[in-house]
Amino acid sequence: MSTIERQTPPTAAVQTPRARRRAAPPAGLVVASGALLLFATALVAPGLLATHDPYALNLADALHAPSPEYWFGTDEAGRDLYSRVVYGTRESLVIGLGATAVSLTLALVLGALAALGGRFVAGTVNRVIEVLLAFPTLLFALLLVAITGPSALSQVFAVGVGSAPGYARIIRGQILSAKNSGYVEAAVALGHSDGRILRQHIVPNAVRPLVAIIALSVGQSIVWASSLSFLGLGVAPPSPEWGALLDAGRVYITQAWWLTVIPGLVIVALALAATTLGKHIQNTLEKGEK
Amino acid sequence: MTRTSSNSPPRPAPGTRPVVPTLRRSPTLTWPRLRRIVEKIGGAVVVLFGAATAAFAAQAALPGDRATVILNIRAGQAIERTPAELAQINEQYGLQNPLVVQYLDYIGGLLVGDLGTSYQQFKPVSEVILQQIGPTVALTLTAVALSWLIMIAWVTLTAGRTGRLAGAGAVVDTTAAGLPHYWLGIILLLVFSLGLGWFPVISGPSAIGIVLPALTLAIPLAGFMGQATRTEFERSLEQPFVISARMRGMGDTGVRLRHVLRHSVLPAITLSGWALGATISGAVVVETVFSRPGIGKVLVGAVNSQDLPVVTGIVILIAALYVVANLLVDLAYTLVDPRLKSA
Amino acid sequence: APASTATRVDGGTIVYGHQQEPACVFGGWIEQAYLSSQVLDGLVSLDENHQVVPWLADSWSVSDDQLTWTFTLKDGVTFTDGTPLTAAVVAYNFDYWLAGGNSTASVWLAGYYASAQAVDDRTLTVNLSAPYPRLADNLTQGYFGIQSQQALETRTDEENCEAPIGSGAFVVDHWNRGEEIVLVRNEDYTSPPANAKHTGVAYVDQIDWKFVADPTTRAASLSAGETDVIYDVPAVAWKTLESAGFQLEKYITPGRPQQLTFNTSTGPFVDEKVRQAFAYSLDRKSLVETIGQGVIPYEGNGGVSQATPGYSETAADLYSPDTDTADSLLDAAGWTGRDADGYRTKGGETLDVVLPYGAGSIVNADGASILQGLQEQAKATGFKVELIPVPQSALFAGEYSQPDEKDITVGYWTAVTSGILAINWKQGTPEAPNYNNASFTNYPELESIILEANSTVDPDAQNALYEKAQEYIAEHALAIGVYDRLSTLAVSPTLKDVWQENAQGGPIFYDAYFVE
Amino acid sequence: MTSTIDSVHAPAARTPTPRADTPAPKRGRLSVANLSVAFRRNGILHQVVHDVSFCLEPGQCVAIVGESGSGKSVTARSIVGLTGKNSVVDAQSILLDGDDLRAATKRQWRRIRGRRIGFILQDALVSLDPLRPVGKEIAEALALHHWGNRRQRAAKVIDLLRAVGVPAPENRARQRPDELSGGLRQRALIASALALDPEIIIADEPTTALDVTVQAQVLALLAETKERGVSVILISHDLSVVAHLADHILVMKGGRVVESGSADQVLNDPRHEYTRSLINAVPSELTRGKRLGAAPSDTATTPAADAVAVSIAPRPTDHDCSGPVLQAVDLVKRFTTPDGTVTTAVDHVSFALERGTTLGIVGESGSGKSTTARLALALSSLDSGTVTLLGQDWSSLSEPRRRALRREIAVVYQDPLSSFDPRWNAERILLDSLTDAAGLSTAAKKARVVELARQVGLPQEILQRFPLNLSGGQRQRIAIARALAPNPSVIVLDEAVSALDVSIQAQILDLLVDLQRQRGLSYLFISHDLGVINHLSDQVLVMKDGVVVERGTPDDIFNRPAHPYTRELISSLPDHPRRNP
Ligand SMILES: Nc1ncnc2c1ncn2[C@@H]1O[C@H](COP(=O)(O)OP(=O)(O)OP(=O)(O)O)[C@@H](O)[C@H]1O
Ligand SMILES: Nc1ncnc2c1ncn2[C@@H]1O[C@H](COP(=O)(O)OP(=O)(O)OP(=O)(O)O)[C@@H](O)[C@H]1O
Ligand SMILES: [Mg+2]
Ligand SMILES: [Mg+2]
Repeated sequence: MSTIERQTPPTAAVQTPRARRRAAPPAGLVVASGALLLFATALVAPGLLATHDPYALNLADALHAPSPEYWFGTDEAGRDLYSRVVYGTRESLVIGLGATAVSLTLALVLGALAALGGRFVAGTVNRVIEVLLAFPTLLFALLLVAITGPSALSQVFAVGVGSAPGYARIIRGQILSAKNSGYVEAAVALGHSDGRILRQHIVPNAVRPLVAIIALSVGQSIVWASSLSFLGLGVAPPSPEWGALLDAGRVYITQAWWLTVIPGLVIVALALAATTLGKHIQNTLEKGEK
Repeated sequence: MTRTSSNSPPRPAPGTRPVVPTLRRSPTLTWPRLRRIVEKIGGAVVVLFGAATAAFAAQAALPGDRATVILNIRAGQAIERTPAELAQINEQYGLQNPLVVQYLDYIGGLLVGDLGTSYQQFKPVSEVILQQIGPTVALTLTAVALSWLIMIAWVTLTAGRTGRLAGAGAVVDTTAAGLPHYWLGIILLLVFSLGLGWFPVISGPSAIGIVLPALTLAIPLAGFMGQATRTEFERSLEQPFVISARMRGMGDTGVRLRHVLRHSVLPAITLSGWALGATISGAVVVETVFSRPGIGKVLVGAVNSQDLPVVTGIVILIAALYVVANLLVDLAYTLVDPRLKSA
Repeated sequence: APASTATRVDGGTIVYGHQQEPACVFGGWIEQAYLSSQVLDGLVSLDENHQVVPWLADSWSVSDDQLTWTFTLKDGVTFTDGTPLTAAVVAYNFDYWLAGGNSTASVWLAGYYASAQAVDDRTLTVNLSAPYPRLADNLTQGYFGIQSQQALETRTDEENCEAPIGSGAFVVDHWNRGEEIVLVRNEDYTSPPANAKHTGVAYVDQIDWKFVADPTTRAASLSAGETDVIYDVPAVAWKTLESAGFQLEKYITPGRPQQLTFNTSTGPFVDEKVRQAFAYSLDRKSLVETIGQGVIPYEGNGGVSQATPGYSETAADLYSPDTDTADSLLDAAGWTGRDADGYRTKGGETLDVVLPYGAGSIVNADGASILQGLQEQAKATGFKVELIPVPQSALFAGEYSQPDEKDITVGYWTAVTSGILAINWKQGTPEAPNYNNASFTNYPELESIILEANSTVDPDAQNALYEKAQEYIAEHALAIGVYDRLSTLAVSPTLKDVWQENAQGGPIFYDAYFVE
Repeated sequence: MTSTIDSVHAPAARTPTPRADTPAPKRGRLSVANLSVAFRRNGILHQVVHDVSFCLEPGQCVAIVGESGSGKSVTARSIVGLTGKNSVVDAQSILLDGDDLRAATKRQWRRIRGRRIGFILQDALVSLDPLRPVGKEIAEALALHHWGNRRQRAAKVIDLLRAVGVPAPENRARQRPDELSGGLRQRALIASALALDPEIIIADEPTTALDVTVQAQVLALLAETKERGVSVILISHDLSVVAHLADHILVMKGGRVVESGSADQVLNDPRHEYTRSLINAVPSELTRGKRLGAAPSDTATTPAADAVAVSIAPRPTDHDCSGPVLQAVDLVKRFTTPDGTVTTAVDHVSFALERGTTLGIVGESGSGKSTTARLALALSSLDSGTVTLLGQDWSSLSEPRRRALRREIAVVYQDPLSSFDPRWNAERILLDSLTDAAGLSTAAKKARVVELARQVGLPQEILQRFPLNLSGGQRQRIAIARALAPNPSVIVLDEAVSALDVSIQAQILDLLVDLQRQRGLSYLFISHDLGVINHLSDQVLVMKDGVVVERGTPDDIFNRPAHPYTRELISSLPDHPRRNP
């Protein structure tokens, strides 16, 4: 467990990387990886996992509780919830990954300018980041959806842009700390050019913690996007995007709990799996291993 | 084994600044301090102004004709309007003017403290906001306070333990952080209001009614803060000064509460500041689920009805909250870590 | 339970859970009409049998040329600001509505209304420019509540928005925005409508008109005893509440039902066969009944709802599900190809149908589910229906209001009479465009039937003409119905005599009282 | 517990008023028999302390010396039961005045810690809570054992601080550790350990990282404590520190006691070879020009001189040979703190470094040594003055124009870890530093890297490791190899050996001397350790508050110090144990 690892001075004399590799990975990681594998399958080939047509109406079996036939139950029009969740994976993950990509790209540009730009540029960009932080994300989403109409794309941008300024700050901090680090000074002392130092040291070291952030952000983005669905800013029906499923099931919560509870658990499971993996990656990187 | 960090001299605890062992205290120079205050205020003004401008610009980009929206909302119909109908509205709100003029008018009004008049409620925006801000601020503050209680209790109980408890600690943090607000809200409502009858279903602005809405916001926030705090907490638990407290005969709970906790809350303070500022997004969901009055619902309503003065007014308010939250964070920082005062 | 077994207690506060919070108490939106009718009295009211009965007007008559209406007002009515109700005040209200004071009221009167004059304090004449036999019926709607002239003239817009001054059974005490409007009893009330169950002041002291947007919360609040009445009972909660002893009221709104109007000016639905094929490809009835849990009534008629006088069964029953007919109609219309996904094609073009809808505003959650069901059913015959949820701001800003933006328009329009057909199907001209005609096409034949009906004084003859108009709409598949808009109430067993007014289904609390 | 102890440390409930400090009766006998400690990692037990036994008589001092990682701290901490989780402690007996501590419950432990055994942790500078005033920390020790009331505790804190020699204790008590100098912090820590007048004080490396002057004060303080009858366990890797105080010395290596005896015997007549090498490894004036380390037969650590000679010939002297390689004239550097205070960190400093020689800079912490180094390296801008490198103007150039000359001057820092990109393994770090090898093929470059590693005494396998997985000595060698890679004329070494323990420090110093001899390198060598400076330097600068207060040969400086500050420095040097030939 982590506590034991932390107590151990990370020196070669005590623990060789090889020894660590041989040690069994923590159970949490195994479960998380398994879950992510399932999600990946649903993303690439939902047909493999689904048991029904996710769109087919079956009015006779409306609001059927979970059963061997319908694993997650059915919705008000008799559609199989399990198959809908499986088919909804793609859109949900695309939103999660897309929003992450948007926010990190934006954050990288802003963060780099704020950390590396000249006095004026850095000052201006810092102010822009401040303003973006102060501007309510929800309002941005509302306005964006009002302009472009509800769609996966507008969710991607709403969530992506909304979370960008926070990440931009993190990245700015990372770049600054890399810029002021001993190894950059050592590189300057060796006479390396600015471009080379930027390429070889600052960028990779500033980007490194992002690997973990990406994993965390994917889960958070999906949660966020599903909140937009709740506010009616979600993707167009009859898409089984998870947030849309949750929102649609909400009306039936007292009679058909599964319509709300199961998609909610799926979202939480994904967020948990992604975070677990992200943390593991972060820990691994922190230990200086490849 | 060779010496690693154990005795490289001025290597302070993580997150602290290098130690400069001079005894010279900085004299209280008024000018730099004054300059810092001026800079802070200037920064706040820029943020408010930027947010107002961004809100104005974004709404100017909204599709459709604002006069049509105003009329359609008043009638509950979505149809085209005749020029005569539109002219009257345009005249009334100055919507026929070029955007630049409208913008300058707006900013001019702001400078004298006039946020404009709501298109739909016919009353000054400042009044619209003042009426709704109370419950929202109460909700947020309660939520932040609750999240601290939950987080501190949980982290102190589980961080740095071995075995099951340690694993459960982190998993619960992560799960809590990943809970969507509306989902959590509905579940809480069903279980505690409807099922157990402990809390009212319609929360309203009452004191007892604030519990579930605040919990809905607090649990994910506690999860987030817990994640950040736990890392620091476990790091601090290993710090020499903690061991030195144990050497003095301090028990485990004492060590955790008196020494370690204080060292691990800085990231959580940052998150709380962010949470105070970013209230609205969570609040609107919670306000809807629990039928509470509040600024979030007003914002959504105003955006839907393109009630531009209200939207912009709320944005300025939120930006102001954000600025205040940041000041509070700065203050809390120096309270928790007095070393930051001179920075 | 019969009132005799329970004792009435005087006073008390009714906590009412409503769904949506309007910006003002008085206005042109149905949410406002519901509120207005607590605070403002109308000239006339509608009883259970759809008969117009006296309210502020004791009696009325129409001139033989149908162009002059004379109303005699009740004596001794005063507004809550102390000013008396006079014919001049009522005349002022008419002009106020048309001058922008109430856009919906003005839509109902525009084209017919010429002027209103006070003959004496109690006698009002309304002059029309064209015969309008259903004028009195229309005046029963909440949009036509009479306000104090002094209040309208001397108070600010804000005050009149938040607490209009009428002569109604209740007075707006205060409005906690985002939460509730508190209405208190008008202690001097003398003017209940003729269809009320008692006279004098209201039984209860106060109404807390709360806004509880979430349907689940609303239903839960009633079960938990936090509210005494709720509006818009979710279909799924219907049975549960009923078996728990709550009294459920269902009012099918007359007027236009929730229907689909085809854009016949451009796109695939220019061809009547394609429209009919679409209608045949759907099993609207089972869909509505399943998703509506047997609570939401199916409506086949695309013109008016089953609660509207002059409703045509024939029009409603015209298209029963028949995929074979749908297929052959499409084949005949030239949509013979199929693309990879099974959608019909013609000349390489997919049979693509754009269906935008006002999500959360015009179409609620149940409605959205039903539309998704329709989409899936139409897919079987090869229609590719693109559902586009339009956010409220975009919708009201006029997005998807143009003919080239959509193929189907969804929507309802509450009305007292089949006269709504005129609003929806009147011809548009360049000078006077009719943006309410969602087919974007003029049907002169249809219009003439409707206009004739509008001006026919004899109710039976009038209804026959309205039915003919609906049949025209159905035969040519200009619009098809889906379900009827409902106004529902669930009432606590301790509260008696809450009823729904008959013009628009709003709750009436004047007669309501608590029992022990 | 014995009655004697009870009478001294009566529970607060009975005697709430603390007693005045009177010399305590003899107490504090500790005997440890066959102590073994293991840590559990990934389910496997790693034994780090093997069968350690010793006996501490009341009022005596037992010293434990040994190289880093030899188990000194673990031994000490097992006496107070704080080896941490995952540890397995096994002992025949650990007796404190007759009570076996192995059986102590949590509650009993809390009563023992702080009250009967005071512990001064190894990481002295970070062993006080940085967020709280030191007075509170000391008072906490009192409060935990229910000593007196708040007011009495406050007074006692002042007394304690005064007793350990803190000037103006009323003010100091209100300051946080970061507002105090290292020496004051160390004293405050000692005060908190002494607060309850414990029978035994365990001081784990109490002087590491302290300036010589401060070190002397702290040792004096411990000696005085011992005088008062308190038993002391003193832990150090530095025999000269121990020599001062110890009655009995244990020498540990690899978790075992390799030698144990009276201080006299161990210092003057060491039996074990390891003890001898420890004593020899301490650099001083006596060692100048001599090897500190073991015989050169130890090929793994010290490169064979001939191999080096073959691989890289001494640099051809392509630059003007006559002048100094690095010259600084009137360097001034000022810093403005955020609150507006201006510090002159370097104040008109001048020096000249001659080819093939070492210029030592010595001075207390904050005297401007590192800043001077950074100015010499042109890593920091000058406020005035000039730096000349190989006769060429250096400080006034723009950075791009400086780059060509950069490979002539290299740097080695105290903390190599932070100067390595954590993503790179040793090989990559060294490859990156071959700035003069642009034309070479990758294979040739790799061969040179292997060669460099060999020169600094590192086996090839090490090159694949990441900095975090290297030991401190190995890291410092990589840092030196990196400095050597571009074949520079000058190397600036800023506290390059201060973080290493004596035996490793000795290896590195030997290496530096070898390299200088072979390649004609010039060193600008910065240290606060007078012994190291004396051992290595040809010329010495003494700095204080940014000013050079004295300069000269080591002989002049150490034997005939002119400036009072230098004199103070020299006099605080601990007695050096006799060197064994
Ligand atoms: N908590 C722990 N868990 C695992 N191993 C530990 C722990 N503490 C110490 N060790 C190991 O025990 C050995 C002895 O450590 P110890 O701290 O006693 O050395 P030391 O002699 O005090 O060295 P130094 O001079 O560096 O302080 C080392 O190999 C160290 O890695
Ligand atoms: N970047 C900086 N900003 C402000 N002050 C600085 C900076 N760098 C150094 N100083 C100040 O300059 C003075 C000299 O610092 P320097 O690091 O050169 O001392 P030093 O002799 O190397 O000390 P040590 O032995 O602790 O390393 C100190 O008072 C320090 O606080
Ligand atoms: Mg140690
Ligand atoms: Mg230094």
